[in-house]
Amino acid sequence: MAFWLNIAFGRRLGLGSAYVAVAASLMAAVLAVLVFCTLPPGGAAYELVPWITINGHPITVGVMVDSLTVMMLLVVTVVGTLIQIYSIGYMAGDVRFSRYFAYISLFMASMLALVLADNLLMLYIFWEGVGLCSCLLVAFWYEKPAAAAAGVKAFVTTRVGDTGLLVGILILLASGHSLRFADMGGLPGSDVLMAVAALLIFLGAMGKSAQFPLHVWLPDAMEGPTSVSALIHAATMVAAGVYLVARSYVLFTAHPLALETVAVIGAISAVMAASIACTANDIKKVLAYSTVSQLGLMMLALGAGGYAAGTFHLMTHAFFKALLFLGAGSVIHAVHTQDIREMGGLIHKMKVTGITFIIGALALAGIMPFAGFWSKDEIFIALWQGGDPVLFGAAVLTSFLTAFYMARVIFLTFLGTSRSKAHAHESPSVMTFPLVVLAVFAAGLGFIGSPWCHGAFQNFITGADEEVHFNLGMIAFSTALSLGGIGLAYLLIVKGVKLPGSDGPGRAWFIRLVANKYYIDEIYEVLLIQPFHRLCGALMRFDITRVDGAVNGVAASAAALARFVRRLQTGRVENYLLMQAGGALLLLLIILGKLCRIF
Amino acid sequence: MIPLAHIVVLSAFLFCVGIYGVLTQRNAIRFLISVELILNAANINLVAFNKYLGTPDGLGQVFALLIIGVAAAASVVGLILVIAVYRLRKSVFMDEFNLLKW
Amino acid sequence: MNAAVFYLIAGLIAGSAVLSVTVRDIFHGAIWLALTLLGIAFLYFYLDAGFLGVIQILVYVGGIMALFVFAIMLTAKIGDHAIRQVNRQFWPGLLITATLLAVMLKLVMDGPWMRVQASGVVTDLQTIGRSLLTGYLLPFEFISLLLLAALVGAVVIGKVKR
Amino acid sequence: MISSIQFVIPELILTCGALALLMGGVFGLRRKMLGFMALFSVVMGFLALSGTPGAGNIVFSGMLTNDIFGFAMRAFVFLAAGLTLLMSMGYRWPDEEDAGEYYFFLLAATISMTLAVSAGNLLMIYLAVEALSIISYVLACYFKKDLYSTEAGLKYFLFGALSTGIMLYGISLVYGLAGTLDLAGIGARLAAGGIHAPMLALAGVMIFAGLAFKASLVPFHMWVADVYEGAPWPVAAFFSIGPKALGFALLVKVFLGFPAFVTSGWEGIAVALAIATMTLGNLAAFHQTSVKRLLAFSSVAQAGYMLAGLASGVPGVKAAFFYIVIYAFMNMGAFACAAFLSSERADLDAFKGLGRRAPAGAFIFSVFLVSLAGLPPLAGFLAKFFVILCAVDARQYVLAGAVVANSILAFFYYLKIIKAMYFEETSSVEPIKVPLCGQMVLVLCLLAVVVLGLWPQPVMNILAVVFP
Amino acid sequence: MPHLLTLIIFLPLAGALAIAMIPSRQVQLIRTTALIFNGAVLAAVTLVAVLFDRTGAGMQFMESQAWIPQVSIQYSVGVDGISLALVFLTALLGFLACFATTMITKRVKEYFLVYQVLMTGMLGTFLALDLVVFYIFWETVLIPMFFLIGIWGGARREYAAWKFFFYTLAGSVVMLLAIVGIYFAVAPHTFNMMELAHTAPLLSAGLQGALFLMFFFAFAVKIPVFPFHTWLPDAHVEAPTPVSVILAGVLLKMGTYGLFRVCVPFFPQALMTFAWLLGVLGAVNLIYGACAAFAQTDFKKMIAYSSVSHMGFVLLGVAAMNSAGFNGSILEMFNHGIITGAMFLLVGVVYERAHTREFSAFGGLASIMPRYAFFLTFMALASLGLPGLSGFVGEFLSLAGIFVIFPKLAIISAVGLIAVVILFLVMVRKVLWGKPRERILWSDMNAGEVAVLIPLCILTLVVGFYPDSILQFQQQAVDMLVKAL
Repeated sequence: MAFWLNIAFGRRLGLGSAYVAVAASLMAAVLAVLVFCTLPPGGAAYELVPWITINGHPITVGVMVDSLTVMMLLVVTVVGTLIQIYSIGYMAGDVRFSRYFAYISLFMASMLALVLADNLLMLYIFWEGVGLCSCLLVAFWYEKPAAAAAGVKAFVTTRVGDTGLLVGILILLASGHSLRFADMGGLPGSDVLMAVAALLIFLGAMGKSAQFPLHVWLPDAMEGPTSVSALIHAATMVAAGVYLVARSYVLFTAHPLALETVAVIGAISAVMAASIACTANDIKKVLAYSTVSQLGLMMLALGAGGYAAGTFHLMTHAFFKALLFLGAGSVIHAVHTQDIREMGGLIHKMKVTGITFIIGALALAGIMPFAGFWSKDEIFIALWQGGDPVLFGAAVLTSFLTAFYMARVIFLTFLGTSRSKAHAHESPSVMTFPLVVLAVFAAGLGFIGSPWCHGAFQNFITGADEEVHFNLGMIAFSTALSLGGIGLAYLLIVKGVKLPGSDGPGRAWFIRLVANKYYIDEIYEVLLIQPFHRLCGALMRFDITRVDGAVNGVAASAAALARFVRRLQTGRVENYLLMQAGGALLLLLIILGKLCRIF
Repeated sequence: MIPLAHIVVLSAFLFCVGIYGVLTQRNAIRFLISVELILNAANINLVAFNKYLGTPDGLGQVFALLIIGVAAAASVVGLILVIAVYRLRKSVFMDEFNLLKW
Repeated sequence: MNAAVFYLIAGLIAGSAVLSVTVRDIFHGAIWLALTLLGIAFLYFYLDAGFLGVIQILVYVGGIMALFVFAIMLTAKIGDHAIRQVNRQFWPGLLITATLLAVMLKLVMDGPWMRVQASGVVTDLQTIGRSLLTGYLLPFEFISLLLLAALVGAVVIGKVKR
Repeated sequence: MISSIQFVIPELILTCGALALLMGGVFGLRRKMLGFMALFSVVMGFLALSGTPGAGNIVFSGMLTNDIFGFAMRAFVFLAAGLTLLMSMGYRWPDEEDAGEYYFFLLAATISMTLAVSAGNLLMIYLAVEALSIISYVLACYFKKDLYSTEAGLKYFLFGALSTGIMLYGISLVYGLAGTLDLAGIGARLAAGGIHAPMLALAGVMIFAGLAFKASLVPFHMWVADVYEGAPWPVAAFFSIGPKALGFALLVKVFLGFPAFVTSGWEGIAVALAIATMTLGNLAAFHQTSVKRLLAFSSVAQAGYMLAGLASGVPGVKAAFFYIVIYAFMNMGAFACAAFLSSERADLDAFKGLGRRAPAGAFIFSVFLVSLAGLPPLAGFLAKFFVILCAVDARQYVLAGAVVANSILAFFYYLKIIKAMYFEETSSVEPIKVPLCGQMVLVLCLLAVVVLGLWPQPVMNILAVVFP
Repeated sequence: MPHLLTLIIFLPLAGALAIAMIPSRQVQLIRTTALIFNGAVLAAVTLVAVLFDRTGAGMQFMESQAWIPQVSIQYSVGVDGISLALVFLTALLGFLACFATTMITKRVKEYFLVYQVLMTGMLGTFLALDLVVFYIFWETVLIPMFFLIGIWGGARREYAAWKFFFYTLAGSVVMLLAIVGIYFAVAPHTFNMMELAHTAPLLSAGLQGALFLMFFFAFAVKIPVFPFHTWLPDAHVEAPTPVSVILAGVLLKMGTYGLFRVCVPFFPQALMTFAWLLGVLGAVNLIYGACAAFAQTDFKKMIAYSSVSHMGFVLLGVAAMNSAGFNGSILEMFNHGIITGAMFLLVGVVYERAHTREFSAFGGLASIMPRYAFFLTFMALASLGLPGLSGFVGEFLSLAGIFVIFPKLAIISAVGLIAVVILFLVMVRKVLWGKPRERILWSDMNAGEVAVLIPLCILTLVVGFYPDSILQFQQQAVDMLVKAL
């Protein structure tokens, strides 16, 4: 099948130069579109090569294509291609320009393979592959200690989640089940073990999708080039977690507990990250927390049963968040700072960037008719139908906060007066072109899921054939919500209105808590990292003093004994004679004793 | 006649006196004296057994005779060794010869 | 009567033997040893081993004792009473000896030899002579080699090159 | 009578050789010439040995026994004597003094040993052992103006005189118990039963003490290091293989030849002594810096392994003698290497950098040491392996464990020498030359150690005949 | 080729003889000779692999010759799927390490002499089919290694050499006892491994247990298994680079190979009894090794401890007692040989330039040594078990195997794997990332150094992507082992 060509292209040609990489991913995109056009109803699966046999279970390298796959393929290839184009400008002049594209190509290849994999093990393999690329790209400017540390943190933290995924796979394997997604429907539903497996798989997804409490790596990962953040940490890789849950959805739906966990974790992440985003001053950090929050929203949707809503939001989010990141990158490129307090009024200097960024922000905030609106609307509906008021409330709160912080960013960055000393200028067209394209998608993509298109997306993704109707109440409600958030931001930022009681001591601690990201990093530092360091140090000392000490002790005691025995040889012959006579006598006594049955 | 055992008791006593001398005396010549006692104790045994057991070919006495010869040879070599050491160190006390040790 | 003679001889042997290893003066010790050896010669006579008794007197009392006296003369200052004769392991040595003696006496008294009485066989000189040249020819010959070796050894060690 | 004379033709040849050497010494022949004479008579004696009448005859009224064991052991004694002579000829003696007497003593000692191993009578055993001892005292004292050598001679004498005295007393008791000293007669008497067992045990222990002294078993080993260290290298080498093998041969002859001797009360004694011997020997060698002393204690430890074989039943005897044969080659080789590459009483420092100064010599020395330690594929490994095999077969697991544990200990000090030779450097780089006779003995031993390690069949076949 | 295996075993020895003939001044000739002989070995092993019948479970290329018939010792060699991979590994690493021997400048002749003897010992160990012969080759390795560490090693070389020697010797003498024990335990008495595989499992459980533990101790020291591992850091650190490669790459495998050749087929019952012990020790090894490695400040010591960690997987695989576990275990042996061998080569590369191995001396090497950075990162990723590289396959199979039997252990190990990940990433960060220190003017890897690493990288990739390339050789043998259980 032609998809493997994608991988082959990505890997092989990546090392050359950016153009090769772009060409390869463009080709992949074209192929993806082709696939989309030729997709047989219900999807297709192709088993290619036997890989290994585990206790009699053959694992094959295979490809599985269905609507979900195709959607991801399109997202990955299109966004990937655009971002690579953008990168040509963004990374220009970097000493490791070509290596950057090599990594990116490797990432693209892994990501595509991940999406195409037909079983969990294959998925896991490329899952780690994208993790690696993420790590390498985050630490791309490894001279910066922060970047290096962030790279390690990104890999290790996701690896914690991956361990869960690995164990989940092991459970499935050990209980004799197939790892193929296609066969997952036939798993016994009531089995507790399967619920555990599902939860563990979700743990993997949590790591990759930066869900609470494994979200800590994502904000740090902003140390990487912004284009990387856009591609990996906004559009594609972080969505892989959502994809994984969606992919093995049958496993979750069989177990309410698993599904609820997904929803709850999603809700916590969504609200928490959104609140942090409101206080962050680094433009990329804001976007990063926003990503966490939006991913939480997707998880929430999936957990509440909104399969189509979740995946829809995944797709729209990929476009508008990539747009936002690229826009932010463009801004950073221009003003050489990431602190939104040092920006302002940039829309005058950077028209294209500004407008596209605002489009993206509106999409994210969920303003009609931009893409985000439609997908978020779907989520609201799904949650409403799910019937859990707490979860719905969480989504609402998230949505409100989203609108607030996006508005805050825009007000501070693009509107108002310039606070930056740097001479800002518009980015080259190689960077603005992708922005425009993405803005088009961000603006228009929502329609495929809207009632105007008769819910084309939903039907495509679920394979069902249902008409989607306007839910006017919900539209009004969510629009009001978003506008409320924007309004609040306007009041607070532009007008400088102080919230009543915001100075009070009761609120201060709350704001401090939020501003410090709920101290989660610090808690990890105290609870995990320091104990680990201490444990390692202790083990090393234990190794030297006890384990090795025991060994050397044996040797030393043998040596001491030998020293003693050597001293027996006094050199005085009368001692020898005494030994001899005494020894003989002893021998005699022993023998006589034995004869007389004394011993 | 007295029982054989009484003669063996005598020889055993002599043997032990010899051992005592070997173990407790410093003087190398006294050591030689003690060894002579041990050899003579064995000889007494041999002669007595010969007499009491009545070996027709006189083994005990023949052996004793040979031992007297051997004892002479051993004494000669022993004494000459004592003298050789004495020549170098002007001492005949065994506990002073401990160049070779450990 | 016979028994009394034996105990007399035995007392002589035992007493002088003890003295030979205990007296302070090594020279006196040698004298006591000579007396012991003489007593043993008497014992041989008592045990109908006259030839052996004669040889004992000739070789030991005459030969070996002379050697001892020479050696003592060569090495020790006579009458040097100040020098300690007993080494530092006197007590352990005595203990071992005493234990050994006790064990041996017990074994001998318990053993088969309490009841054995002298046989009528008398080993006369002819028997010894015949044995030495027939059955015990090889030892008899071999001892000459031994003596030669000892002699050569004594010469080798003893001779001092001017 | 004729057959008796025929039987001792090898010894007679040696006697003639010994006397000729004495004469040669008197007439001032060079040491080298005398060495060839001695070697010649040993070779002739060895050849004559093959012409001695077949097993079975009564020899010298039972003073000697003409059996296959005795025959094999005599051959072994000749071999040991030959190797010692070769080594002596290669050795750098300080002067020409007493050369004739030296070789005379070696041949006389050889005669004593051959008679001892074929003796059929305790009387003969005693005489032979005593003769060997007296000769050994003189040999140890060979450097008569040397403080160490004379001390060694005297110590050897003091220790040996007591040992043989005790043994003699034991023999006299055996005479009293059995009425005869003929080994076969004693055997018959023992088999008939009725012998007072405690008294027999007393006699047994006393005889054992005398033989164990020769075989240098704990606690009768104390003399070994001091005597070896004081004695000249070739003499020490001779002591370490000849008298030791003799001690074992006689132990087998007296104690294992007549199982009644050791039926009651002796269980476990040999095992305990074997363990004690190897352990104490190895521990004492552990910190040695004097190479000769180190090798001396090593030879004590090796005696422990041999005794371990003897303590492991009938197949173990075969293993023990296989060990003894291999040991003769490797120990002789080790002593010879040390002798040629260093000086009397050299310590480890003298071996530093020998890997440079005498590459071949150092390599061969290492081979011997490694073989002594028991590393495959050298003969020393097979020897130890067979001993362990027999020990396990005899269900002496503790013994087998002790053997392997000790081989670890032993590696330490053997490797110490190798380390000194290869790891450490010295300022001196002048090469060390080994004389031709020395090279011969080294190559002979090396070949034996390597070839027998890979192809032990010759020795095993002989042993299969000796111990059917 | 009737005597192909014998040829393989003794070819290095012939090389040693040839080298012995060359005067010690002709360093280049000596080097070339050694290389030629090791290359010939590699070629011969490759030939064996090509001719190897992958569908056969039993021994192939067998040669048998009575050696000491009195105790039924045979010179018997053969190769099956389990040993083939290791023999190939030995030949490959032997050749590459020989090629990489450029830093040895003193006593070159002696170096290659003992090196060749070492090769014979290692190859013989993997090919021997008679326990005594196995033991002989096993022990043959000791002395050359002692020399290699003790003469050409680092600052504490003597201590390390002693420790290595005595520790492993202690293990192997216990094995000797066990060998003798098993000889007498089975009827008919035999040392032949093929026969023992049939007769030894019939022994009583107690006897099996005792012999199993004795063998296991011997192998545990060599592997090394906690708490018998402390010789390893010292030996690895002090040894010169090519020797470290051999030590980590091949010598440790002798222990694990022993488990497969002896413990598993001979004592199935005991294995069942003690599988938990193996599993627990494996997990302990894994985590303990990683943690101890993490705390090291010495680059080489860290790699050494990480070997301990990796060996944990091998143990886990054995403890699994199923096809996945065994396959994973054997594959992990092979992979570890390749990866850690490469790691030690890489440590050697910087050590030659920096003359120190302290992490504090490095940093930012990625900027000045890009090629080095590539290889180090690549191998670090392989070490930490990145899927797609060979390390992962072995680890995953081991875990999959052990999960069936001891799920808790598998989970603990999987979690412990995080420590391994941290370990290697932090290593990469310390060495490669960050700002380069001043005054560092080290040249990047030269062509020779790259040439050594490239085959290892290729193997890592190939096995990672297509594990069957190795697995197909061992599958039949493993199936037979599992069936016998």
